[in-house]
Amino acid sequence: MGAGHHHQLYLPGDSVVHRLPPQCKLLAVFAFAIVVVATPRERFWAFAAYAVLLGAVALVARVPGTYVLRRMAIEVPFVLFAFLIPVIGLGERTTILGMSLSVPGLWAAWNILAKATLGVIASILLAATTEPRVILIGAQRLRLPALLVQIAMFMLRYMDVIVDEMRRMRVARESRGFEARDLRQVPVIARSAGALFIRSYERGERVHLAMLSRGYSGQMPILHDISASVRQWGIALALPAVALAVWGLSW
Amino acid sequence: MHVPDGFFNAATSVSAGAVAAAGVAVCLRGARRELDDRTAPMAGLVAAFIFAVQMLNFPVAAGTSGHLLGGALAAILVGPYTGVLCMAVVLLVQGVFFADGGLTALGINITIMGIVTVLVGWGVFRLVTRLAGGKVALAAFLGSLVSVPAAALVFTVLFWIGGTAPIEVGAVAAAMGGVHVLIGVGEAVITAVTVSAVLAVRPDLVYGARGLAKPLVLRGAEGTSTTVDEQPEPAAAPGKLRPFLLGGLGLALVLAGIVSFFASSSPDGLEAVAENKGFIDQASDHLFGSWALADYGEVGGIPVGVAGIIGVGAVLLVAGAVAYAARGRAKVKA
Amino acid sequence: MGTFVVNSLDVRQLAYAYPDGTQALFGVDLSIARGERVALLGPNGAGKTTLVMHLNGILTAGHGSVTVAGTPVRKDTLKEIRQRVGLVFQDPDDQLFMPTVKDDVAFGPANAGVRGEELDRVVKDALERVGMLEAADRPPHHLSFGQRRRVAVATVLAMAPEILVLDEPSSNLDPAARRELAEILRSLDVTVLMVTHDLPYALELCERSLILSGGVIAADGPTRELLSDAELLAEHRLELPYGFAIPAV
Amino acid sequence: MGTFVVNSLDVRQLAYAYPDGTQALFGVDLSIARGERVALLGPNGAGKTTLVMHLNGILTAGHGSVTVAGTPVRKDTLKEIRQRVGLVFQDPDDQLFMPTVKDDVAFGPANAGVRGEELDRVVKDALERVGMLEAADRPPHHLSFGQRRRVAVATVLAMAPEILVLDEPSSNLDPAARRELAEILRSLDVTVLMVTHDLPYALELCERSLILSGGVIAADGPTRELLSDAELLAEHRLELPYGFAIPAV
Ligand SMILES: Nc1ncnc2c1ncn2[C@@H]1O[C@H](COP(=O)(O)OP(=O)(O)OP(=O)(O)O)[C@@H](O)[C@H]1O
Ligand SMILES: Nc1ncnc2c1ncn2[C@@H]1O[C@H](COP(=O)(O)OP(=O)(O)OP(=O)(O)O)[C@@H](O)[C@H]1O
Ligand SMILES: [Mg+2]
Ligand SMILES: [Mg+2]
Repeated sequence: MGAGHHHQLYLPGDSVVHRLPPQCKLLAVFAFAIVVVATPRERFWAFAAYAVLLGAVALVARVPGTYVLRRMAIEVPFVLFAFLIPVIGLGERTTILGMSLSVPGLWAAWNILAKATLGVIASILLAATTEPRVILIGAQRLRLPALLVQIAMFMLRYMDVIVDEMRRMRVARESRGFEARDLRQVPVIARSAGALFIRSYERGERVHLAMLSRGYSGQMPILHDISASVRQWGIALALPAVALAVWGLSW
Repeated sequence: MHVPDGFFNAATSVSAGAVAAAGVAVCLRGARRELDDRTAPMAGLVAAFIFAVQMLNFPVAAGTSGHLLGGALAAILVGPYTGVLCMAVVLLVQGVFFADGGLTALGINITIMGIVTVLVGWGVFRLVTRLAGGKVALAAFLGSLVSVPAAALVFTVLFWIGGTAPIEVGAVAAAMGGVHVLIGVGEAVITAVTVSAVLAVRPDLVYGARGLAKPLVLRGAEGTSTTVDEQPEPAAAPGKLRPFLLGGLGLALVLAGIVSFFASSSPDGLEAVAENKGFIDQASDHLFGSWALADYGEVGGIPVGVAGIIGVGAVLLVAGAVAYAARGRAKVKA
Repeated sequence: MGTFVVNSLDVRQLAYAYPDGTQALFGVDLSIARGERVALLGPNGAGKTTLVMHLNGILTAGHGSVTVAGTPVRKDTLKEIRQRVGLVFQDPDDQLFMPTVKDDVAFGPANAGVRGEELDRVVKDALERVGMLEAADRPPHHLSFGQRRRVAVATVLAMAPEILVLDEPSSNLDPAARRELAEILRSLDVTVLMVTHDLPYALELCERSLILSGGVIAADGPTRELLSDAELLAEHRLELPYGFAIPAV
Repeated sequence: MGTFVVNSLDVRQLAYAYPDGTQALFGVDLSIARGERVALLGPNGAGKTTLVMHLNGILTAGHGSVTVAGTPVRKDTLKEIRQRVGLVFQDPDDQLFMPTVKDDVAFGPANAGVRGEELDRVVKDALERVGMLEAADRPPHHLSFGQRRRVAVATVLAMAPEILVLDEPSSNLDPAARRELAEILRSLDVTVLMVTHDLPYALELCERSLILSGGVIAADGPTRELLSDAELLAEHRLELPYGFAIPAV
């Protein structure tokens, strides 16, 4: 289970993009996604322009292309699905490379591929330049209900706790001569998996109580100032603004 | 099942967004009753656990993959309101941090994987616990077993109506349904095992089974013991069944309403109509035709836009009614 | 007009059972006056940690009451209570949760409204006291056990509580750190309740001791007296270590 | 034909850095003969735990080598090594993972092929030795810290290892349990390496001590001698506790 890989989501750095307050970036990414989705699928060059925009952001933030590509694996199921649509799709058909394909299906496939890919890259860039905790603080600033932010905060923490407890349990097992070689060992893993839930919970609960005993009241204290200047809003919103301009120019 | 950007047309996305927002709003209200500062971390853990569980993927025919959903588990462990919030948080985090599920498809994802699974899972769970008298593990098993194919079905119907790809609904339904019945079995086993494990050592943590604690004993200086039978804070009992059935019914109605409303916007159907009427060109030239958030020039803006607004209004009305009903109940109880 | 003295801690008939049904406390009674330093001794599983968790409302009384500086511990007073009572947990892993040591120490004061330079100063000061200033920017879970214990102490010192409750603070500390902690505790003008299995340490630091055994208070008196009563000690699985003799006054 | 004596533990030039870049060991050399009981002393953060984790291959040498009873610690020898070396972790939570105490203690011997009644006997015996038989059916994470520490010791005793490595085993134990542990260790015919901050305990149990400081061995000799050298001790943040005097032989 890759529950712990949010550590690798964030690429530490000191670029303009990294330094932008999280609420600006969040809003920018959402707005950008909406513009992309609202673009009619026939406007090929608009999609090209969006891609160039994201490329520019990645360049400024010094996020390597290989990193973005690797993380795009999340999209694979839908890419496969998109490739199937023309084959199983209905409507008028055409023949490409000897295959009979549905024309509306091809359009649909292109539509999904283009928009999903742009959306995925935008999210990847956001996560690569902003620490998860900080994103949540930004979301809190954007008035996401406090309860949701709190649950998300705990969720992130628990992902650590679960991974950490899993590691402890694995080390403990191995140091007492256990090797997960074949299926006969599944019951052992299953039994300790039951304990994992309770263990993680109880450790997390104790930590939560420790937080309460140091005055925690449901909101993380702001240790580092994250209020955004007009200039920072300007920089962040440049992305969706340019995208919007492209959208406007594209007819 | 995480829907990416561009998968559904705008009208469906916006309507589902409204349903999701209304649902989450209702649950934020309701969760205050289920959640104290002690159970907040439980909600976080359940979210993290569901996140992990959702990473187990199974290939589905047609090239997509399905995975465990976890809505029923969430509802049983932390209660249905908080359960929906957990699912919403999981989907939000997946969308924003992991690029799993499109940001503009968040509404659809929350509606299908959060609200539908929790409502169905919790509804069945409560029905079974009531009918079969306290067999929590069995109820958990059945609740999650039913919740998964139900979500798959809703997905299929929504895709048929508002999907951006013209495919045969029957085939998709069969593939999705079939695989998700299997996934449902897997999920049912995991849910039942987890719930029983928690029940065995921390019964207080299972929302769906709140209630019992032994009396305390006091020991005096000379070895005397007295038993005190007072319970400090009676833990909130699980909510009544009816609000959830009502809520489920309401949601079904709303979805059905939206669904039939936009049935005509399914590409093939509408295209036929449009061609007959010869208003495709007209529509794409029309000012609002291009204004619409629609993906489709050929769908045209006005009908979708206006329908969207009406749909959203309807959703808000129904959601408001549900919230009111739930609140009324809480008051009566208090 | 006599002065009206409020005890720092007042526990009455406290009983508690864990959710799985294990009852840990069976009616605990104790009072600690302002400024006292008291050791809480007792065998493993006696209920010491359970008792201590009630003192700032982390666990809530199943039966009986806990009063801190005149304020009863209740849902609505919790916030205030937790500002007054600083609790160092037995397991430092339960205490540390922020991404860096510095942020972790800052957490408490920041919740109390301390900001900016003042906050930096408080954090630096607390870390300096426990000798962990160099680790300020490291993640707490990458420290050695003893280092984590020190940071855990610093997180509580930074909150400047009136009442300091420590659950085996000296375990896993190296001997010099153990002495330094004693010096810190002696230098502070606060009420201290310290759980420990280290009887010489209790004698060194605390005038008075309580023995908790089987979930009730079994003895309460001057540390020196209790530690001289070999029979009493043996009854509760306590004994003076090899090579140790109670120093003459 | 002279007998060929194999040391229980041989560590040569061991260096190790954690993944985040912190180097903890800078070339450690040590040998421990069969049947010796050795104490490993040193300040917090010295690298004791890191060293100990190498002895059964939980961490693998960045540089240098570890040899256990003549077998080098390598990927392909790990299974054998772990049967020979029993490790009690500094944090009992790192050690216990099964749903009940009984299962946890049974885990090691069961992996070694012990079954049925024999297994029950081994488990019962180990739990009895640490005084935790009553808790056999409880979940380990619902025990008090000291109780967990005892169960952790039992899990290792049940495996009957040739070499016993203990990371601060006496911390959080009540005084009687601390003495009982000493008795257990003395009664076993095994090689013991024990990390501790409790110098009197080291003196009581171990003829020989090592001081690890700053990631290297700073001193190695008879415990009595090392503990008499106040200057050496002070250099490495060690000191004899209040009220303790080295007993005459
Ligand atoms: N989370 C828990 N669930 C159930 N029982 C528990 C839990 N924690 C502790 N107990 C039980 O409650 C009793 C008192 O435990 P407590 O932790 O208070 O002991 P303690 O005096 O602090 O012991 P130690 O010196 O070992 O730390 C013990 O019998 C223990 O097994
Ligand atoms: N997981 C880790 N990642 C990075 N650095 C670590 C990690 N664990 C320990 N260290 C560092 O390695 C050094 C040695 O740590 P180690 O745990 O071996 O010390 P120790 O001698 O056992 O101390 P203690 O007496 O406090 O238990 C310390 O500086 C510590 O901060
Ligand atoms: Mg304790
Ligand atoms: Mg250590």
